[in-house]
Amino acid sequence: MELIKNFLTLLSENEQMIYFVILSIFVGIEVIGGVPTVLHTPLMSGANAIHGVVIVGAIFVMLNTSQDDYISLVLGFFAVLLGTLNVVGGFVVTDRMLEMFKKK
Amino acid sequence: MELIKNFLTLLSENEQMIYFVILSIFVGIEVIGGVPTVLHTPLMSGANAIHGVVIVGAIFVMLNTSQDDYISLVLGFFAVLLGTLNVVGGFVVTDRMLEMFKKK
Amino acid sequence: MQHQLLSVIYIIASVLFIIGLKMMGNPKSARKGNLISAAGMCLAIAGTIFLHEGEVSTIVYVLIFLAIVTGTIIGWTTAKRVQMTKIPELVSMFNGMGGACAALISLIEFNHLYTANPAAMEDPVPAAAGTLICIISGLVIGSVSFAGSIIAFFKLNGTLEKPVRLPKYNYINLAILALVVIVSTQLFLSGSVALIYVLLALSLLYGVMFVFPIGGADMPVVISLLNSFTGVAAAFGGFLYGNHVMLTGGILVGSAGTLLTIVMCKAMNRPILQVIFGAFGTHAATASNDAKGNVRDISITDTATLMNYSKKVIIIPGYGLAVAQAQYAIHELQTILEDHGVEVKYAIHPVAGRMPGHMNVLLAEANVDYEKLCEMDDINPEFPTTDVVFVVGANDVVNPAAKTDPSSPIFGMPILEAENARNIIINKRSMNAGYAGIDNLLFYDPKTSMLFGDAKSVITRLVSELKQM
Amino acid sequence: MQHQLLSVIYIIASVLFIIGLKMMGNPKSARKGNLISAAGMCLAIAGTIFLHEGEVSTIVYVLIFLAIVTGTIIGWTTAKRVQMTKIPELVSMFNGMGGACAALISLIEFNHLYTANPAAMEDPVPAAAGTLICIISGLVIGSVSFAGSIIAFFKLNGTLEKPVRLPKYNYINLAILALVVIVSTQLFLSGSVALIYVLLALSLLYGVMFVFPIGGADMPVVISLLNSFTGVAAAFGGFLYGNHVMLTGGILVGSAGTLLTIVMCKAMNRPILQVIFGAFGTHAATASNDAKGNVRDISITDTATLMNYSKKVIIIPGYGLAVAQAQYAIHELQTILEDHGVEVKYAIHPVAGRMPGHMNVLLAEANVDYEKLCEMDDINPEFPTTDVVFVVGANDVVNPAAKTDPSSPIFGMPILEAENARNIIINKRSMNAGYAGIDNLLFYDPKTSMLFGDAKSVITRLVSELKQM
Ligand SMILES: NC(=O)c1ccc[n+]([C@@H]2O[C@H](COP(=O)([O-])OP(=O)(O)OC[C@H]3O[C@@H](n4cnc5c(N)ncnc54)[C@H](OP(=O)(O)O)[C@@H]3O)[C@@H](O)[C@H]2O)c1
Ligand SMILES: NC(=O)c1ccc[n+]([C@@H]2O[C@H](COP(=O)([O-])OP(=O)(O)OC[C@H]3O[C@@H](n4cnc5c(N)ncnc54)[C@H](OP(=O)(O)O)[C@@H]3O)[C@@H](O)[C@H]2O)c1
Repeated sequence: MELIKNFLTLLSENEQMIYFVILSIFVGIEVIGGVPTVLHTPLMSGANAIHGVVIVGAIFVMLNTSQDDYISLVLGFFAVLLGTLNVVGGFVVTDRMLEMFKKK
Repeated sequence: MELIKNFLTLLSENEQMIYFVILSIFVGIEVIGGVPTVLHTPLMSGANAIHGVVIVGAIFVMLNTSQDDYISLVLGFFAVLLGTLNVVGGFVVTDRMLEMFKKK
Repeated sequence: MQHQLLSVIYIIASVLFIIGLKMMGNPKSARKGNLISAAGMCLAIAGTIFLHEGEVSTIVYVLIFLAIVTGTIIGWTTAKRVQMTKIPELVSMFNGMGGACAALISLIEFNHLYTANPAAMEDPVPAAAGTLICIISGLVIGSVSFAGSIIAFFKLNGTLEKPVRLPKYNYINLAILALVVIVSTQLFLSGSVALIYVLLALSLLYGVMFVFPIGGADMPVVISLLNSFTGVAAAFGGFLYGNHVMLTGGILVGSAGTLLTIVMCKAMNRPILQVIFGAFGTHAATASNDAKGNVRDISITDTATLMNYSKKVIIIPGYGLAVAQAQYAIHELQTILEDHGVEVKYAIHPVAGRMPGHMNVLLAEANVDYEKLCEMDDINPEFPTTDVVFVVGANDVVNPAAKTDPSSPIFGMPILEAENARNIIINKRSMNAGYAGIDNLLFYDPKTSMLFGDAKSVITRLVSELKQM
Repeated sequence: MQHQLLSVIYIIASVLFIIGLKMMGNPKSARKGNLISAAGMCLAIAGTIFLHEGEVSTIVYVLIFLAIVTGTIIGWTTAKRVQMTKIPELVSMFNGMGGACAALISLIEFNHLYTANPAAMEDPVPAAAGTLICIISGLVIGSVSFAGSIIAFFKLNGTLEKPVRLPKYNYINLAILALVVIVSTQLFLSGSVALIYVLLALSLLYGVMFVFPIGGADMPVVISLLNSFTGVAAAFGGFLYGNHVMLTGGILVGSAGTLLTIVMCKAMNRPILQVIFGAFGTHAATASNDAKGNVRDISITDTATLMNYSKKVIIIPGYGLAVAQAQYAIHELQTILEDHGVEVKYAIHPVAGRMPGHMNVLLAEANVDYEKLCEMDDINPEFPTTDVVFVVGANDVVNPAAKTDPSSPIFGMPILEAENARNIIINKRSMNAGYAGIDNLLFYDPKTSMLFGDAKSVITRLVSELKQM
């Protein structure tokens, strides 16, 4: 009983967030509906580039790290680097792929 | 300048709400995508029933109206009545229409 | 605890709305989808009533239940009893009810706001500003939707069949709209109680004037548009109370309804702005039927003979069939022809009639076998091998100008290629034009014979002729 | 002010992501869609850097720019240089980078949390509970995605071609997963710094063990799955900072990626659980080729003659063509045949090869005219009027068992109906089975001739024979 109550409270406190998550999931699903098979690979690759948005978090971490916290700085540096790879590589390779498809 | 600033503040203060609205709009649009023409009328009618959810607001108003505020009570009564018409009539008529289509 | 539970219930109801609407877009799952949305609605309503926190006097509960019970009874019986052909009217009416509900809520809340804090209203504090915006928007949009729907109802009903157009009506409407905006702003700044009634009156007037000039035939599009208006009005109610289920429901219908309106306009090849402000909702004066060549008449007996000795007959039903209520007669015709060994099919154009799916609903009502209804793309290749095409009260959907004449207003709309059949028999009452108000060269085709008369009486007589053969 | 502007920028970026992803689902707008998403990303990154409020030392800025510049250079050149056939590897690698990024963020934030308030960690207050959950989830999912992607990379690369399976590997994996959950809970309750490294190690191990037993051919599906994992990891980052653009981006990819994985599995007629836990990623021992009838060989010269005197040749490319890198050779074959007056087309099966669209990308790389590539449904009716079907390194996609044998694992998959052609020539290196590990009765068809050998060398010799004709 107590557990259910806590759970409900958690849910209703994060109501906005829950709607946000649910709606985003629906958008994600709907947006993909009915893609032709040929586009599966570019779509996968494009989606791959989009989750590179995690780089925003990495930048944010670095901006909030103090100058003498070396470990965090080093880790953060690599996080930003890897995130950039994900983003840039992802979009460029998707573009190349789609360019091939376009060719008449 | 001041205006822009106020506007930005307004936007960022209602950030959650804005995401909610945008995502809902996308869901609404995506969900309809590619409906066959025959279903336009039932879909219109079904959507019509759904906006009857405004009845929730009418009920809410009544529940918060004090017993001696006659005007509000009367208006509220009609609001609930009309809302119910919208909801019940909408769903029932949609169901009837779709029943016709099903028939083999 | 109750409050939290209610939040969760609202979340579930919202998800049910989305899933239901999604399923309604697919013929196979449509009916289930409608029920799922309805379940969401019941959940939301029950939750709102039973999980309310705080003191509520019994009289309020009694009133609420009375309203719901009355509404359910009226709504249910009307919906169950109405003829299938009257559905657009009914949808329009129910839509108006929703709009009125939203407007009433705004009225009440305005009064609450005012009585709660009359002084603050003189200079509405920013805190109340959002509330005030929601109230005003809900009132305006709800009233427009209500008044517009009622007019649409009467137009479909036949009471207001002829579109009434004041001179320069577009400017007049624009002026009224401007007034609405001005009064709204004034109300927002002053919070005067009197003004809100002025605003209400103006909004209602605008709703009336908005729909008045539009031809009855365009009503399905208008209703779809007003439908999304009511959705937006409901969403403003949601903002007002921070109520998420009203928000999802309202916005969903608002956006889905807008898209649906556009899609409907596309299907009949008319830009939406033309429908609203537009030129040809009123049919232009009857197209001149001179000099196009000669029209050949055919008698009922000849028609019956021709059909009787055919191998394959395709029936193309249109708006006239609906007007004449000839769906049962045409089913009889089909049966008797089949008894005489003739293959009969129906060719259904997606926008035949005056609402999408009009013909399907109509013929389904008369128990025509669903398998006999062929969609345009499937049946078009069959016309060249068809002996007789029988066009009943249809006009635009078989007009070859859509393919051949780039200057025609229906140019580009896909049509049923009746002109490819060996014989074409067209039943209508006169040489008058159809919805698009344009002449139809098919009538002058050497293969075409015209069978003038009201669809129902003509078909009934055809059937009795055939019975004697 | 800066903060508000950033919120607005994030909103815009989120909308661009959605629109971009939507457009990517349509061949016509796909490329533009990708650019739109990229624009959203640039906006989000630039906003994050330039609209940050608060003191930041120069060294941090320098480090960030250094990282971005380096990453851009490496990412850009790798992506530009890579061979088209290596794309799945590359996507896998980039995906791993994203996962690693998420895991690193979690590590740093955990340290921050710990140094900020070491005492509180002993008994994490509810306020920090949410943060801790996000950190732990991000770490676990990010690491699994990273490790899994790297293994997938090596598998596609050929380094780890043979799937390595410990006995009862499914149970071992389950045990590791259980350990991950236990350690996570422990970490949540204790906040011990040592434990987080244990958790990191375990998660990496799980990622490795998860992908290891899966056959190289199933990697596209696995990558798509890991792709959505990384999306979820990014979303947890978003929760951690209450950052909406990370949330939309992450959740969008999480849900779209999951659906895409399912759709991909459907297209090749394999349930997703079978791919992950599954039986036939490893090809069953080479199918027995006894007693099925006789196989007829054909020489290169005979093949060249047959093709030269045909009116219409259809080429069915498959995985073997990709392995042999024979795309340029096949284009040459097409050109020379066309010079000799033979009509040549390619029949593309949707899941030919090892990733969706594999054949399109491959042949596009070799400059084959896009119009020559026919989709399955369009070309299937043409086989009966085709003189020679040339099957190059394809197997499952022409296996008639998919239509005739309900017990076959590929039963129900639509196939290219090569068996209807007048002559069928099949080029592969042996009688070995293809991806699904099953025998192909088409090889024993009386109309079929086998042309054994590596695709590239066989086609090259064919071309030189044809040149002399
Ligand atoms: N389906 C939709 O959603 C929708 C919505 C709005 C508009 N529209 C438009 O409506 C049109 C539909 O085409 P349609 O071919 O079905 O109809 P139509 O072009 O409007 O033609 C109907 C014809 O029926 C005849 N008619 C009327 N009453 C009759 C009666 N009692 N007995 C026999 N004939 C009668 C009329 O000619 P007489 O007067 O000479 O008898 C008229 O020419 C299209 O232009 C379409 O774009 C469709
Ligand atoms: N497209 C996708 O997204 C995807 C993803 C995962 C799995 N799959 C699956 O992959 C299969 C695709 O069918 P498919 O017909 O393209 O391929 P396949 O059934 O795997 O057959 C490929 C054939 O190519 C031959 N081959 C290999 N190397 C060769 C070389 N160097 N020269 C000539 N031949 C060579 C092999 O036979 P030898 O060894 O005798 O030469 C093999 O039988 C389907 O089962 C599909 O479900 C597809």
